[in-house]
Amino acid sequence: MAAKTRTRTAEVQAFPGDEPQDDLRGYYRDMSFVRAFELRSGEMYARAKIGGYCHLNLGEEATVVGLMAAIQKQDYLFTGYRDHGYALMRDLEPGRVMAELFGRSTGVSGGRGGSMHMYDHEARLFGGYGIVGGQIPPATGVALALKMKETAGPDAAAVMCLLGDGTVNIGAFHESLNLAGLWNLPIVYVIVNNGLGMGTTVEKASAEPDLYKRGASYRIPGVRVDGDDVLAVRDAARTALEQARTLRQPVLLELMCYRLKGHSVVDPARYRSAEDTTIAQKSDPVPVFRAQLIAAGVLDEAAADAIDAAADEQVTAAVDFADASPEPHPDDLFAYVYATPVANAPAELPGDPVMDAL
Amino acid sequence: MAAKTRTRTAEVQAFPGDEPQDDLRGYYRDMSFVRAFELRSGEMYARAKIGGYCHLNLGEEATVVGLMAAIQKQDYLFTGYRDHGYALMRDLEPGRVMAELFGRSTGVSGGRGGSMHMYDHEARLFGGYGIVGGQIPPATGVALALKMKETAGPDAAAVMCLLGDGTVNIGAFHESLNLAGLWNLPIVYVIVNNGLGMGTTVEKASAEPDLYKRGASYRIPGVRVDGDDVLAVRDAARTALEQARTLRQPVLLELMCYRLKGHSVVDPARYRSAEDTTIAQKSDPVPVFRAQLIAAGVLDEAAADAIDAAADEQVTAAVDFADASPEPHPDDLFAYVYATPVANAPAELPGDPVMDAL
Amino acid sequence: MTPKSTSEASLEAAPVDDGPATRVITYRQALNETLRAELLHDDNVFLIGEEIGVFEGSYKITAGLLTEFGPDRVVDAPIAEEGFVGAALGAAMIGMRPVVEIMTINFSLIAIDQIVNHAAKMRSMFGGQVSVPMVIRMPGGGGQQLAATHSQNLEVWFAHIPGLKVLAPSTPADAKALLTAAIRDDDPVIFIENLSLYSSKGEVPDGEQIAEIGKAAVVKEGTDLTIVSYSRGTTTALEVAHQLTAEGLSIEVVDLRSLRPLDRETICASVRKTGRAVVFEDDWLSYGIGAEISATIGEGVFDFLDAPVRRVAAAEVPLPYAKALELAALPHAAELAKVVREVLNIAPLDKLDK
Amino acid sequence: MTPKSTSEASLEAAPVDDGPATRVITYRQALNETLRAELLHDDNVFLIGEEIGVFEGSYKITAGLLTEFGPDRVVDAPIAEEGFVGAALGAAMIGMRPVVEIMTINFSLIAIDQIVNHAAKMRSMFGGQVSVPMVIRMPGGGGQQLAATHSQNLEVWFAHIPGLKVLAPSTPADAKALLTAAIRDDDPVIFIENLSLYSSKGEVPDGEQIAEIGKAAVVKEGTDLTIVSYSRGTTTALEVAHQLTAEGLSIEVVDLRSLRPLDRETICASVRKTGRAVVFEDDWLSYGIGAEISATIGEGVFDFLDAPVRRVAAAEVPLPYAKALELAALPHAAELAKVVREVLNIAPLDKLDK
Ligand SMILES: Cc1ncc(C[n+]2csc(CCOP(=O)(O)OP(=O)(O)O)c2C)c(N)n1
Ligand SMILES: Cc1ncc(C[n+]2csc(CCOP(=O)(O)OP(=O)(O)O)c2C)c(N)n1
Ligand SMILES: [Mg+2]
Ligand SMILES: [Mg+2]
Repeated sequence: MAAKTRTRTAEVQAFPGDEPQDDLRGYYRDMSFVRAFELRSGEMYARAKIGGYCHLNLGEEATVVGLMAAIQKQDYLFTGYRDHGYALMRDLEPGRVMAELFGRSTGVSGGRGGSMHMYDHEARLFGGYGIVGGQIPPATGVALALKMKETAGPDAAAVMCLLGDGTVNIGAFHESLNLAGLWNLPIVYVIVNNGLGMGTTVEKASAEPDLYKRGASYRIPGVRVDGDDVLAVRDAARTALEQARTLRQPVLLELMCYRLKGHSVVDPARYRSAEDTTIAQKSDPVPVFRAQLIAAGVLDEAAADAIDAAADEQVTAAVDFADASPEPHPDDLFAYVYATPVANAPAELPGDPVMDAL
Repeated sequence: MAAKTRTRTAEVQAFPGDEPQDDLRGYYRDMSFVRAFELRSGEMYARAKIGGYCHLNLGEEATVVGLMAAIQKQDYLFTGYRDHGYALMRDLEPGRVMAELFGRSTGVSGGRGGSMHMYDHEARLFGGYGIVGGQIPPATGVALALKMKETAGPDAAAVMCLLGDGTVNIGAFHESLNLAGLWNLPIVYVIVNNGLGMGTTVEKASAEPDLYKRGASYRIPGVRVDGDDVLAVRDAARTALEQARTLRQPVLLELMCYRLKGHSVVDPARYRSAEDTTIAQKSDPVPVFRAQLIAAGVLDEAAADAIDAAADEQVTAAVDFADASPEPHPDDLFAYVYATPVANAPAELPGDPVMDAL
Repeated sequence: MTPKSTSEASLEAAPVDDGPATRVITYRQALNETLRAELLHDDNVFLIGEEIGVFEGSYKITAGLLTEFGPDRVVDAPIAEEGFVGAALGAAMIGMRPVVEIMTINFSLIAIDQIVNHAAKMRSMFGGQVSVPMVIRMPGGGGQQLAATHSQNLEVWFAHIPGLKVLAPSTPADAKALLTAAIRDDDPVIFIENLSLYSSKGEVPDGEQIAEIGKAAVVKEGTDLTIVSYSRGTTTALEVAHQLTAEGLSIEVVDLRSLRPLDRETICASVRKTGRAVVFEDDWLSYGIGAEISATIGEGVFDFLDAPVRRVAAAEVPLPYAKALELAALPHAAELAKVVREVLNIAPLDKLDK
Repeated sequence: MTPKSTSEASLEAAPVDDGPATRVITYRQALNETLRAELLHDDNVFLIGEEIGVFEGSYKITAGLLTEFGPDRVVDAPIAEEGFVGAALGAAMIGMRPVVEIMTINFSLIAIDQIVNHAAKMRSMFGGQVSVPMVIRMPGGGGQQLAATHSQNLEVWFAHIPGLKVLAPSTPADAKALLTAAIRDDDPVIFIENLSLYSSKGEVPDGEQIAEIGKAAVVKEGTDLTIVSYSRGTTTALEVAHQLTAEGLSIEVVDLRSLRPLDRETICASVRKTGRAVVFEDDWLSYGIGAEISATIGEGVFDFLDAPVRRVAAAEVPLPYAKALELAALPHAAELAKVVREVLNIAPLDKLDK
């Protein structure tokens, strides 16, 4: 993967003085928490508490926390299947997120969605989608509805739609961005560019590997930012959301980061070059940010350790909650197929006759 | 429609001295012929000799003739459903093209395709497609196969894939151009920009209405040319095909022209602005080119009239041939469903039992 | 919702009990009036599709609506089915009630990932937190010499999918009452129209009419044999049923109206009475709508069946353009009458159906 | 084609008459070896799909092939199903023989316009001038807790489409012989695999094996009742059939192998003998594969049927992630055994199927 296209910030930096230390500590607390949650998710998968596909945000913590620091309560969030961290940062209860992974009825989606399909209507986390690019048209549609229902302004709602670097080559991306550009919709498309789509590098997938440039085809401004820099991500996302809510100007934001492990928990990622793995580890945003904060005197080792320990405890509590939660009951199998009940809706179990004898 | 984005050449011009007069007369002959054929197609539709959908190249004659002057025998041509002129200019017998419109067995597609689906494998006219954008992936695939089978060079084959201005917003356009750019395929995508997709202007359909610029998302060079100028079209297409066959450099060519009549023969186009209609008529490439040739002394009125009359006779002969041709026989209904016959392939007519009694 | 304009009042004028006044209008007109009435009835309703505004619809179903309601309620979309169908879905997630027109069912293939993998799945997948009140209108059908890619009947695909509701009205009155029901329903509804029905006429009651989704209708009573059909097919079924009445046969016709949910009770009750059934469908025979109808009858009223259930469907070919081939490939009254007689073991009485 | 390498010789070593030697290998291995053999057999064959090269396939079906044949024969495509499936189609138009892998059948919806409106139509629509020798391999199936959008069985959609051939092998041997036949066939072939079959094992004959497309197989003989199934379902059908043998029941099992064309003769011949039939399928009941099988039996051998044809299929819900719900929604041996007994009017003898 072309490391050259990425600007690294591994070396310790001083922070702009105007950055409140509490915020900085808060960001580290969040990053440490996402990290702990994802590492535990991996363990729980290994212990068969979690099934199906399970994709982690490991290595993307700065991107996750920076974006969620910028998004506002009234905004709508759409993501792909790599969604645990976003669910946590949108303030969904960790226990309910873990319960979703465990497939329990207390899960955020009632245990029906699992890892790929976290959803919370109230919190405006609008899912969690598993079909690559599938979230982009509905996200664009929410922005269309917002334009129809609300007036633009500093307090107006906007949509943030996350997608991966491999997702930009699917037709839905093109069709949706054209609509957003054509109709001036309040939406920010965020490409979380972790350099890989499963085993495929950006350069092997995209004829124009500078993905932010693709906005030009729709007169949508494109911005590339270091996704390992939580403050840079936050600021870029804030500016983009601002343009969306006040000017109805869609924006394409590209965040450069790394996927620390395999595509999903079962992928050993043998295809990955040693160089790439080294860079990924070198630029791991969690230890890097921790070191930056300590060097800047915002944290000391003890305080940082305390934060990490607290994160771990929180995750343990989440696991305990999930473990103690009941599985959904088969009697509720058909509960959510339709919102409006209608005559003759099928509700047979396998082996049932198609109808009662007349 | 934004006339400003279009450079008109209505006023008479001198020609580059190196342009052989026979070629110029030949181009006029071709344009006159396509015009005559299309006008007659309209009449034949009104007389119910032609059914279904019927889309004409009226107003696009300079584009059709210029492109077909540039394409070489070894090249492959894919088009949308507005394909009559291309079939004629790829040297398919006019009688067999008209017979296809009439749905006769002597038609180029055996009467099975009709107006939208002209095909001739030998002539490498690879269709004639009715699903907007549907031709783009297969055209790209022929280019992929060419890259696998042949070496690049001045005599190598290339693919020309035509599409309309309204077609650039469909996902297949995006997915295909990315493949062509990524894999360096020998293909020229030609946007025949007649300003309208049915009743929708380019500006109402495309967030970036300068369509040739969309190549940039795939590192494919984009070129815009006056589609009413047969020589400009020919030269631009030659250069583009040259790049494709020798350098495996895909190109996106945008030709600016006008649709003289409705979307299809049954569309009165009431939605069209008077201004737009006037511009379209003022820049009608057939009379304009005729006037240019006469002014340049390449033709005189009499010679031009003779060419138009000859074109008309040819079309009459085509109609007579089509009229005299037989309809396909119902016994052949299942003839082409499969290339490799297999057991139990269905061949029942409506009302037949699903199988012979055991 | 409270009435938005005086014109709506008239829509609700006729009291339900002593049957409302009726007018004879086309299927097209019934759709157009219903869309207008629903746009007036609920501010959350909007129309979106290709060429539905300036062009007034490829088949003129939306004529006049852009002028009356403006571009925010009648949205002309670029040619991007996956994009604008998905956008309608998103709008529905926050309470809008989009009515999408896909120009023909053939083009729905480009949007089908949004319809089947998203619209149909969301409510269940997200534990019932969101509903998707959207309608997708699209005509299917052959017989217009539109050739292989523009003449399909793929309703069986949608009818197979849990989470979707699939309606296929055969009359202007049902077009009105079922479309109203579809727009008021909180789930994604696939509303199947047919090119050859748009100009057909029928009596349509004035005022608000809301059909019950999931119910078939016995549109002609009879005792000898049941013809089951839907959409355009029902008009042919009735034509044949009446033609055979003249020959002393008593044919019952069941119009499915809803393909999903499927009203198995009404179908089986009819066949239990008649003992014989023929399905008439415009789609391809193998794995078509008729397969489920035949299987349902075979399972539901096995003991009452006096003869095999037969299906009259389209020949299994990509539909050719040439008229002679198109005629040969599509099912018509003659074939239906022939099969009805075969099931009743009656020799043809006339040449009409030869 | 002339042999391309010595390794091919071994593939053709075993003479056909005195049965070739066999090995017990997995369904996955059988597919992998067959793809390798066909790449060696014909230079026009190439593989294309997402993650089939560097990643060696999402389910490792193509392991080792990129290394052996290089990037021109094993093409890793971007995530653009409509684009690369259509590109494979174009390559086939000029004589290449692409074998496409769509990672799972759920993603084929994005490419379905190219498959159904293009690959399936071209030959007929263009008057027989072009053929499309392409294979599209894709696994379907639930049971892996992949939730609603990654667990579907949509083979019935493809089985409905003229111009396509649709195969669904249930054993490693059939996987080999049918895939070879599919690649040698000059039409677009949809090759349905199943996630839960990949690691299943079976005897596979060495050497070139080419099955006949369009034929079902009686994989177990019996006299009391016929179970009709395909793909993964056949393994459950055989399991239940053997289990019931212990109870003195004689169950025949028909494995469809080809969904299109459908071998109605073999199905009906079996039911004519047994007089009873149950269809076991992994897809949703309404309008599923079983509907056509049941309708075919009802029409084909009506006079020989002693009981209604029953279908055991999946519950009609978007498949939930939670294990308990997934188990409840999918059809298993217990339900099949229960229904077989019901059709035979036998009270359950044991608790196995409760
Ligand atoms: C339409 C579709 N095609 C293929 C897949 C299989 N798939 C799942 S994730 C993935 C890679 C996506 O990569 P990227 O967009 O970079 O997201 P990341 O996994 O890196 O977060 C693929 C090919 C899918 N889920 N949907
Ligand atoms: C996928 C799809 N959507 C919609 C249509 C209906 N349709 C046919 S032609 C057309 C307009 C195309 O315009 P353009 O690409 O500019 O080509 P032109 O007709 O101007 O040559 C539309 C919307 C279709 N055939 N296919
Ligand atoms: Mg990625
Ligand atoms: Mg146009």
